[in-house]
Amino acid sequence: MSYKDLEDKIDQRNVYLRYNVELEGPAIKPEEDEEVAKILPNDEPFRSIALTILNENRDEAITIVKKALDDGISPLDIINEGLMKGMDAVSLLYTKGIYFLPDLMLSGDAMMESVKECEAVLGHKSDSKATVVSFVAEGDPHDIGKNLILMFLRAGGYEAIDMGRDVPASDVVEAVKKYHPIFLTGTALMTTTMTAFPKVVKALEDADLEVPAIGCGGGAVRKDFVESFPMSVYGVEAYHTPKLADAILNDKKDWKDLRKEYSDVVGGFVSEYS
Amino acid sequence: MSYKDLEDKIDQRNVYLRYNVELEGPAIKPEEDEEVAKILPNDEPFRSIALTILNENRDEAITIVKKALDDGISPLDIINEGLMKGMDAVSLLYTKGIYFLPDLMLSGDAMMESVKECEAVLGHKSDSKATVVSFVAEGDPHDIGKNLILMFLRAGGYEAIDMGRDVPASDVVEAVKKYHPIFLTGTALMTTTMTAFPKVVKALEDADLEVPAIGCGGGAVRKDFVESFPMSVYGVEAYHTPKLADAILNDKKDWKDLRKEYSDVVGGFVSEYS
Amino acid sequence: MKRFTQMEYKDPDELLFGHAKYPISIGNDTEIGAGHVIPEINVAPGEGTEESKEKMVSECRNITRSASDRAVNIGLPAFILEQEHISQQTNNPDWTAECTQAQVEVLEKYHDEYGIKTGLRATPADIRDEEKDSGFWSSDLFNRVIESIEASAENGAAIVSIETTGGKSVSDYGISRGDPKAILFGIGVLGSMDMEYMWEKIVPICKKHNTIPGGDTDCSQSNTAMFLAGGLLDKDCSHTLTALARAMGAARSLVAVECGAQGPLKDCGYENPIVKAISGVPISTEGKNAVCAHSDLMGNLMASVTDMWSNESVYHREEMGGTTPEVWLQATGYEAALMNTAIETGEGKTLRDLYTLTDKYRDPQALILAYDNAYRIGEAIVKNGDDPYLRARAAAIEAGAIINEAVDSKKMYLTRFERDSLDSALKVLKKLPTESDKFTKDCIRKYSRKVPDFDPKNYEL
Amino acid sequence: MKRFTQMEYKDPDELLFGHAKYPISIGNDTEIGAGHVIPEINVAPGEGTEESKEKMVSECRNITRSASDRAVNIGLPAFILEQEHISQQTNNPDWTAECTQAQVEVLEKYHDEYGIKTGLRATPADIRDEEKDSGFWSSDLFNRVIESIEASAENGAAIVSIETTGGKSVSDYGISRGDPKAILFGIGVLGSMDMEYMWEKIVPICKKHNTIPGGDTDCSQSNTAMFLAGGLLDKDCSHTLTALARAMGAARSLVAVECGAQGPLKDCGYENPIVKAISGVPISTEGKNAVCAHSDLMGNLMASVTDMWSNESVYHREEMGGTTPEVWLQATGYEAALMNTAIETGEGKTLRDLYTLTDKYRDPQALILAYDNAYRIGEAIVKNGDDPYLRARAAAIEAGAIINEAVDSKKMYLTRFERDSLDSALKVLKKLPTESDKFTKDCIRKYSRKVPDFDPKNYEL
Ligand code: B12
Ligand code: B12
Repeated sequence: MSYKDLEDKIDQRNVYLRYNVELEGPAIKPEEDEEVAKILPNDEPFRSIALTILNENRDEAITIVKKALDDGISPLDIINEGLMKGMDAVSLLYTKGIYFLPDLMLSGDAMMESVKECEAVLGHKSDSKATVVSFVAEGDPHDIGKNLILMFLRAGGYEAIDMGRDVPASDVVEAVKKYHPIFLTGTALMTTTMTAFPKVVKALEDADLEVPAIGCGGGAVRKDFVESFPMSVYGVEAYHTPKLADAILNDKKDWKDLRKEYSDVVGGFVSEYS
Repeated sequence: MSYKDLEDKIDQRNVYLRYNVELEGPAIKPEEDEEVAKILPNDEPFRSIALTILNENRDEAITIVKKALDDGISPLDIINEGLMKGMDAVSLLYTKGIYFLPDLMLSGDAMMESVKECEAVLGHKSDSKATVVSFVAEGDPHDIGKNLILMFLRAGGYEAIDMGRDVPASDVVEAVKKYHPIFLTGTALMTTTMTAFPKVVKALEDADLEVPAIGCGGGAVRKDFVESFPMSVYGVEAYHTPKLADAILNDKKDWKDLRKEYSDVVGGFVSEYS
Repeated sequence: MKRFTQMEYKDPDELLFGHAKYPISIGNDTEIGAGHVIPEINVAPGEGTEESKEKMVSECRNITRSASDRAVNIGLPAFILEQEHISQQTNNPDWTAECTQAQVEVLEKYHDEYGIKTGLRATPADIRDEEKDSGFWSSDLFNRVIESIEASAENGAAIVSIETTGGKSVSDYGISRGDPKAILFGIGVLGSMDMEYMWEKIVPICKKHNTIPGGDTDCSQSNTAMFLAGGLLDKDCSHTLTALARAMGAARSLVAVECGAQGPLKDCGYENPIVKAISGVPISTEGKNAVCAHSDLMGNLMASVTDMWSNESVYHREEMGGTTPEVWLQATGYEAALMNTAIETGEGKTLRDLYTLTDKYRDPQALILAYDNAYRIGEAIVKNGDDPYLRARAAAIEAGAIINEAVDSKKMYLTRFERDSLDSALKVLKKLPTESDKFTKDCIRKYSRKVPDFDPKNYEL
Repeated sequence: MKRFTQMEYKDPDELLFGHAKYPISIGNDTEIGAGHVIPEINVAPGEGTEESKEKMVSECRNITRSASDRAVNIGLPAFILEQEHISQQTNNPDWTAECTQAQVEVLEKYHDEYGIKTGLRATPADIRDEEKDSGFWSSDLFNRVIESIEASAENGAAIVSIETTGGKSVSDYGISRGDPKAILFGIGVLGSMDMEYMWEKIVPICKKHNTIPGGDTDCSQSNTAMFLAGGLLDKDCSHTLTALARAMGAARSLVAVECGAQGPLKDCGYENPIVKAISGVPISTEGKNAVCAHSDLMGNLMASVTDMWSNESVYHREEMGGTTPEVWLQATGYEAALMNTAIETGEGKTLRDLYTLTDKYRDPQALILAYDNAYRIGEAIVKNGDDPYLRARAAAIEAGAIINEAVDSKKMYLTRFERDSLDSALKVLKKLPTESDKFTKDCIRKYSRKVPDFDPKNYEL
């Protein structure tokens, strides 16, 4: 029988389902989501500013922020009451599966550039929650995971230091000395580069340094491997990073806690094995 | 098209080959194999005795052995110059892929029963090379691997103690105390029973006991797991067991050596990973 | 108990994957053998999880969640999770209860949330021991097995199976010595008796809890032979003798169905195509997507007439592509999808034939399971349907004839070892008595002596 | 260099697994694309083996021995071993030389002993780094890559491949932001330029050593999109945009062939069906037997027109069924056996269609790679064959049209996110300039600023 004839005979639903299509709820405007509504500020200009972030509109964001600054609104208030609230809403929608990565990236770009405008007026960098250092393991060129992590961290209010890819353990040690991060993230996509993680731990120990946790993740990295050395926690999804950092910052969790409480901390399903 | 029509169209060799058939050499009588010829004794009655073993002929073996004993031939000579030579030849043919397991089992049965006849005259058990203790891990009912091991050990001239299946670590310790084996073999077929091996090691250590090596093998057992605790060596094929025991007995190898030299010791291909 | 004395299928060509004469329905909108093939995933609990009930429950839950998550992420319409219990679970029926509950809960959640069709097959371990426990049919261990079966059924398992081990000590002896008589006694007589004893107990329990009695497998016997037979260059067991053992295994596994098991028969029963041809119950099989668990020489052929497609078992750990419940469900799920496409397009029989012909002559073991030959063996069985011994013997003799015909027509090639062991086995089998009692008595005498673990009292003999 | 401006295949229906218009012969009696499908096995070296040359050589040898041993034990007539080199191997061309030698030696031994057809594909790593090494096209790292390619060819690799990374920084930016223009610039312009530069160097080296220049893949770009796209419930990258990126990837991977690469193209190039339709070279693909490495939504479809069937990659360790080189070669080998049976019986096209239809509408990414649609995208490419930019753009637009038609005919269903991102991408793509220079200048301006790693000088722009 011809290809076309065969094709016409199939009831697709007996072979596969597109659960993403099946489950889609009705379209709503992002700002109409109940939880988002709770996050968004009600007062102007903060509400408008937050909405430009929510709408991923970089140019508009900069324009409104500049105007607000001209109007004498406090740059710190613009950041905290406007821009960050918008970003919080974006993160929430991502977690709920309504927004997607590009939304996050574009909102993040809009936010970061708007923050820069505020900082110009402020005369110095605005406060971040804390500092996190991110690197890709020595010998490894795969860096997209790490780049996502940087974005999620920044969107989450952290100062995220990008050490790039193929980073020697000694450079990581230097960065820890310099930035005193509350969290380190390492990404390795290969069996033969994930071995850099225990080397980093060793180098930190040798230098008498400690961080609350090193999140180790990436393509070929396995949980059993990561848990075979100390100071580390296995990282699954890039968007988990700010949640892990929050747990360290707010709840004083360390790597031992995070290993045990990972799925609670990130608040989602994580495939587990022992 | 119908099944039969389809079938007739296939050139099998484009789909699969039967390398076992492809590679088969011409049929020869076992005793004509060059290497076997070197092993077999030339003098009677030893040659006839060895041949009955080689021919897996239990009844005939017992008859000839009895007759030789009646004729006043030394029972030890019958064992060492006749029966064991036959068995050596059988093992050789197995290793070369000419004999198969049932040959080995039947020759082994013939040999063991003939040995018993000799021992009856001798008035005590004949000397074995040394003692090996074999067990199946606690909680595990799979015992065929262990049974093969017993047979290979006995065919190889060892006293093999069969502890059966589902054996608690404490019983293994008692057996070590009692028999002073040069080698222990443990078999586990399940992920959740191979954990008995490190427990046995721990129990031995606690009792201040040591064996040169514990061969740990069986279906679900992995080399990486076995090498995660001391005293152990990963066992691959049952017929490797007497070769490992030989290496311990003759070359004073211990578990550390055996791990490194496994494939040399057993003299065959062993799939390796690190 | 009604023995099968005729074939439920009237023509081998009616056999097709996804279609069973007597399909079953297991709730959650899920039917098996009703027109589509369903993937089955089975993951062995990781080392150390046997240490406590809590660990085991959590392990079972995690396996279920991972599998379910991947299933919806790749769009599978249906899947079955099998959990093969380890001895600790069966030894402690409360473990069975809680593990089953945890797994069923997760599956229901996914069913509710996504509409995915799913269900649990629980397989308690046969922890009875011929060596240790003189009461093979009534003893503490026996009771534990029965309680665990009840705990599985009671706590929501959709299907309950078990791999009974009756006759194993004798068949083990026979397999390792190439002794066809011992194999026949172990499988055809002792195995069948034990299966009957067990399934007469299991079926009512399942019925009581509205659970499907799934059926058994000759794993403990024919699979032992298959594993010893190994690959082409292995030298432990002749592949022809193994084929005969497999044929006998069909006569044995049929007993569970005769006692009321409804299928899907256990995945590891490579004899299932024969049992399906006879009885019409749905079956699960495994082959090329069970390479994680073992190597066989009929990886495609085993899909030809199956209703569920399984990975047999895999370590619970992480692959680059995800954890093993995810990865291996995807493997079996994608193969099932291919079969379902073939069914949908009306090309099911073509694909069935391709699966079959890929392996049919690869090895004698494959040959006798090709659906036409499986059917022939089925016929030999039902012709002697009333007598478990005679039908197992007939199955083996028919399998031998099938191999010989293929050799004569130059489609099958044998090594000398395979040739010789087939000839001598057929000679032995053909000479055996035609009365079951006589055979049994003879074997009791012979094997009580030769096989230390074998105690006729265990079988009330 | 001759650009493809017409299709080598005249009708999509001519496309079939195991058959390439221009088959190749690699020695050891082995031909690829000459009427049968050959399994390909690829195993990643274990952790720690990167520590010394000795360890790596031994690791490579062990992988080869295990695979070869299983191949003969299950009766495979042929297989290809691929070794993807890690950075240490390419950084030290003497490692490449010795590893290659060790692997070739084992393969030859098995060929001699058993007659099995076999050969090695060596894939040195593209260790050039846009960020670190300003000389992307001439520098120490660049030289090391070229030396390693020569070392592979010189030491007996039958096939040499590489996964070039040109344009990656810009396409990464585009993929994570849903920016179709950046993706097109990264893949269609920069990627194509880099591939041309590299393959103009690689092909003569291979010729010199009588090695087959195997070809490249758009792994660094379209596969990144595919991995971010993930499963149905993932939320990182739109599956429609990913489909467009894949179509562009075909225009890019074609460049290696235009420079003289003869195939089999690299397994991870999911765009290969398109490249085969255009150029007639044999291809390797991966899908349902690469679940060990990653999850895709087209696991069967990818087999439809392939010439080698790969597992992509797996950890080197032990399964219950053996070590991973054994287990996964068996998996790909058994699937290849099914395809070869279909070919032998004249049912190749039926199986091809079943493979295709199993996944065709499962996801937009699958849809555009179904062989009929792949062919259409091929036509869009050759119509603009002379201009790498325009042809990549045309490929994407055609892919979009294919998706829209399927949606219109109610065979393909999209989520809102997929729908919106497709609409907006097509709008952007259609509006782009029709002159390559203009587009390039515009992009250089825009992305030099936005993408820190991107330096036009790397491409002599
Ligand atoms: C795209 C890709 C490439 C691109 C990289 C492009 C880039 N910009 O990074 C290119 C072409 C360069 C490439 C090259 C190679 N690659 Co590559 N590549 C891939 C591929 C297909 C996708 C990787 C990817 O981008 N994924 C998406 C990102 C987002 O995922 P991710 O980084 O893992 O991050 C996610 C999580 O892990 C997590 N995460 C990561 N880190 C952390 C940390 C924390 C704290 C947390 C919470 C989370 C977290 O967050 C992300 C999800 O949200 C993978 C396949 C795979 N299965 O991963 C192979 C893969 C990584 N590559 C592989 C190989 C072998 C290579 C090569 C060596 C091949 C060769 N010989 O040419 C070369 C490397 C050469 C060299 N220089 O050494 C193998 C590695 C095998 C192994 N076990 O070692 C893989 C696994 C493919 C395979 N299965 O064979 N590759
Ligand atoms: C036959 C079989 C059974 C039979 C056992 C019969 C018997 N007499 O032993 C029966 C039916 C009883 C059985 C039961 C079960 N089984 Co079972 N069984 C198998 C099977 C199919 C074959 C085992 C076998 O006999 N192989 C042949 C022998 C010779 O191999 P071997 O023992 O491994 O020995 C070889 C080597 O390992 C080596 N060797 C072994 N030890 C040593 C030591 C040294 C020093 C050396 C050098 C070599 C060496 O020598 C031999 C080769 O020459 C395996 C599959 C498999 N892949 O192994 C599953 C398998 C072992 N069973 C399994 C399971 C789950 C079970 C059950 C729990 C299932 C259930 N729920 O009912 C029950 C156990 C119930 C209980 N009481 O706990 C799983 C284990 C999974 C896991 N990772 O934990 C397996 C792996 C199947 C699978 N893939 O799912 N099983």
